[in-house]
Amino acid sequence: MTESQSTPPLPEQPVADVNNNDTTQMVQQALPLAFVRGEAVIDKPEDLFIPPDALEIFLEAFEGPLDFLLYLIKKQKFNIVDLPIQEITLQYMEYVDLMREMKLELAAEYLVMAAMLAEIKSRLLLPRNNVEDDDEEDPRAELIRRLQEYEIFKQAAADLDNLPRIERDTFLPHIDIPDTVQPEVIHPDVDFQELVVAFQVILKRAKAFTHHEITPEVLSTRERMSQLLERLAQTKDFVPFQTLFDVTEGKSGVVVTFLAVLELVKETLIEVIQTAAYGQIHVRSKPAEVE
Amino acid sequence: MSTINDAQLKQLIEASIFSADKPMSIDKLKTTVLAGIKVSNTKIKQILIDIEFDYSDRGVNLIKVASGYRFQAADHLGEMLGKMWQERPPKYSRALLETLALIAFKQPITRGEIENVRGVSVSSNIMRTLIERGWVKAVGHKEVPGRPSLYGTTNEFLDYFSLSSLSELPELIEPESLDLIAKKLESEFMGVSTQEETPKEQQL
Amino acid sequence: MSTINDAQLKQLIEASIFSADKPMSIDKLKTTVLAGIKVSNTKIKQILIDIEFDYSDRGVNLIKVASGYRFQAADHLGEMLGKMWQERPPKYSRALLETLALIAFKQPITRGEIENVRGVSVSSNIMRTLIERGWVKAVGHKEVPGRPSLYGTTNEFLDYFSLSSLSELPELIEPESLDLIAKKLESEFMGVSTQEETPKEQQL
Repeated sequence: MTESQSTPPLPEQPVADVNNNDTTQMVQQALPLAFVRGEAVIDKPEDLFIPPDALEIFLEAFEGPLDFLLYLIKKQKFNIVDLPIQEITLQYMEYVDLMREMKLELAAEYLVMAAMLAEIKSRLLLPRNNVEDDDEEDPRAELIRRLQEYEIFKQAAADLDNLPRIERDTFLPHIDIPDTVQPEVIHPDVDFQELVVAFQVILKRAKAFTHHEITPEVLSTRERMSQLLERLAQTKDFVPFQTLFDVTEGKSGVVVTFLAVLELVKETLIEVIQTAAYGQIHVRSKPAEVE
Repeated sequence: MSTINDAQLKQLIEASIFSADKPMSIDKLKTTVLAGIKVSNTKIKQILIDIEFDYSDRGVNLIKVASGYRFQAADHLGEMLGKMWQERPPKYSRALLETLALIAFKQPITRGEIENVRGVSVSSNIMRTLIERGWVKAVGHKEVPGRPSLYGTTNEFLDYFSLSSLSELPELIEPESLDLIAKKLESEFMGVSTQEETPKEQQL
Repeated sequence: MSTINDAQLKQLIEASIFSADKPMSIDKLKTTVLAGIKVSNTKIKQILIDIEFDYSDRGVNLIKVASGYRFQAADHLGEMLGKMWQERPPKYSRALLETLALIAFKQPITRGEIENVRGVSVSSNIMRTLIERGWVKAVGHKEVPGRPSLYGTTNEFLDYFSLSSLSELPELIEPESLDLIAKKLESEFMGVSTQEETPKEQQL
């Protein structure tokens, strides 16, 4: 069989005959038309010879050698299952040769495919091994499997492109948010250790700090001082002294309250009165000075 | 000019106001979605009134602003809807943490006292942040000129740090026992032996 | 927990779906606008069904996509609404769409596996675009030399195409059963009757 003949393309020829056994002729007829027109996106007058750039543009219309082979197969109406390797290889090689002539940079994938086709072809041409060999398989099988798989995903991509999608077919509503809507504030987290460290820093820095003996008892007292002040602030009236104590806190709790009262008295934050000796003691927060 | 039935026209106007990223004027409607559709301004206005009515009791309302019509979340949902967006203020400053530490450990304390200890003024911002956070509150006034507020920590503060009381601070606990201190203070203030005292007997 | 009447609840859910810039899931509703409101999932679902019904014949419809509920302009208005924008929507190259289709249908899949099917290398640009758009993400590594990343699609991918799950993607074509082809080829090539073939011999 002749591999190929480099005859100039015949642009005036119509689409190749499927049943044409003269593959060389078919390639020559099909190529120019196919390259410029066909299913490819190029919009060029039908009777034009391939302009220098067209091949490049044509090449860009394909997603690689598998895509291109699929195109050749469909263009020639070959049945993929009975893929005539001989013919398709010739067409492919013509195409690759043309790209070379045009000095286009050939993508490596196209050359790999060319090599694969040549290999398949050579294996098909070899005398068939009559010995039953389990490992022997049609060398076209792998190519066909790949072509089929590629075709599936080529179609899936086209289907995906046809799905309604945001920005093109699906429009989402935008609404105004009234000023009354205030975002929820997420407060920063504070680790208690940070507070302790901050306090230690203060203590170190303030050398003249007088109350630097920090003990849990003092803390309890000062905390109780806040609690007492707050409680007394709820009323202008005197409250009975004993109501400030909660016996359920036990002895230590009562002592803390007691110390807090003393401290508050010392700081003149509360007033303590006792109308008679051993009489009821009353406490109130110190009233604001009246003008 | 193509025609379109009233129901479709209403859907189209409604959808275009919703889809537009700016308010839609009647003019804008006519030059875009309604281009090539024969419809009078009066008709468009009537449809807008219809839509406004349809949405009057919904979660979004049609409102008219200067440059056209717009859908807006219903006003009264304001506060609840705010939870859709979250704002994260920056981490607290060292100044704030020191102020908080002082209030926690030296309460009740005035702002002036905090400033004395820290040696720098305490910004109103810090006090406001602490109060808004619910960790600090004014618990009274100090009876000195100006009657400055005395600040203390709140129960929320304790809850946040999982403390049942400020005395639970392990780092600051000194080995002196409560009884010992109580004894010392009692004898100091009361001048009595503490051995047999009961709290009741300690009354002034 | 505060309470709220049914009408308010419906308005609130409706407004929050409209206000959100992403689809709203029931979980998201519960952690944002409905936080602190006592309401069951069943109740929320019932309200969503009600809202869906209310809007079924309007210009915008409530639909469910992969990551939750969202409103969108009624499908049949799409073409007319397209006239509102001068800008052409983005077009995606075949290379990108084929890569995306492979990831969607054969996930998890490595870049090398994509290249095997497509017969060409996949540009880093395409992978970056898909990842930046949030449609694709690395979901793990294949335990083969080099530990290449395995890619899968995201909910955002499904949202973009208004799908609620991968099962809603258009079905893959089946040009011809590969087994069938294999059998046929073998019988032709080997001159063996297909009847006697064992499964082993049919492997390609």
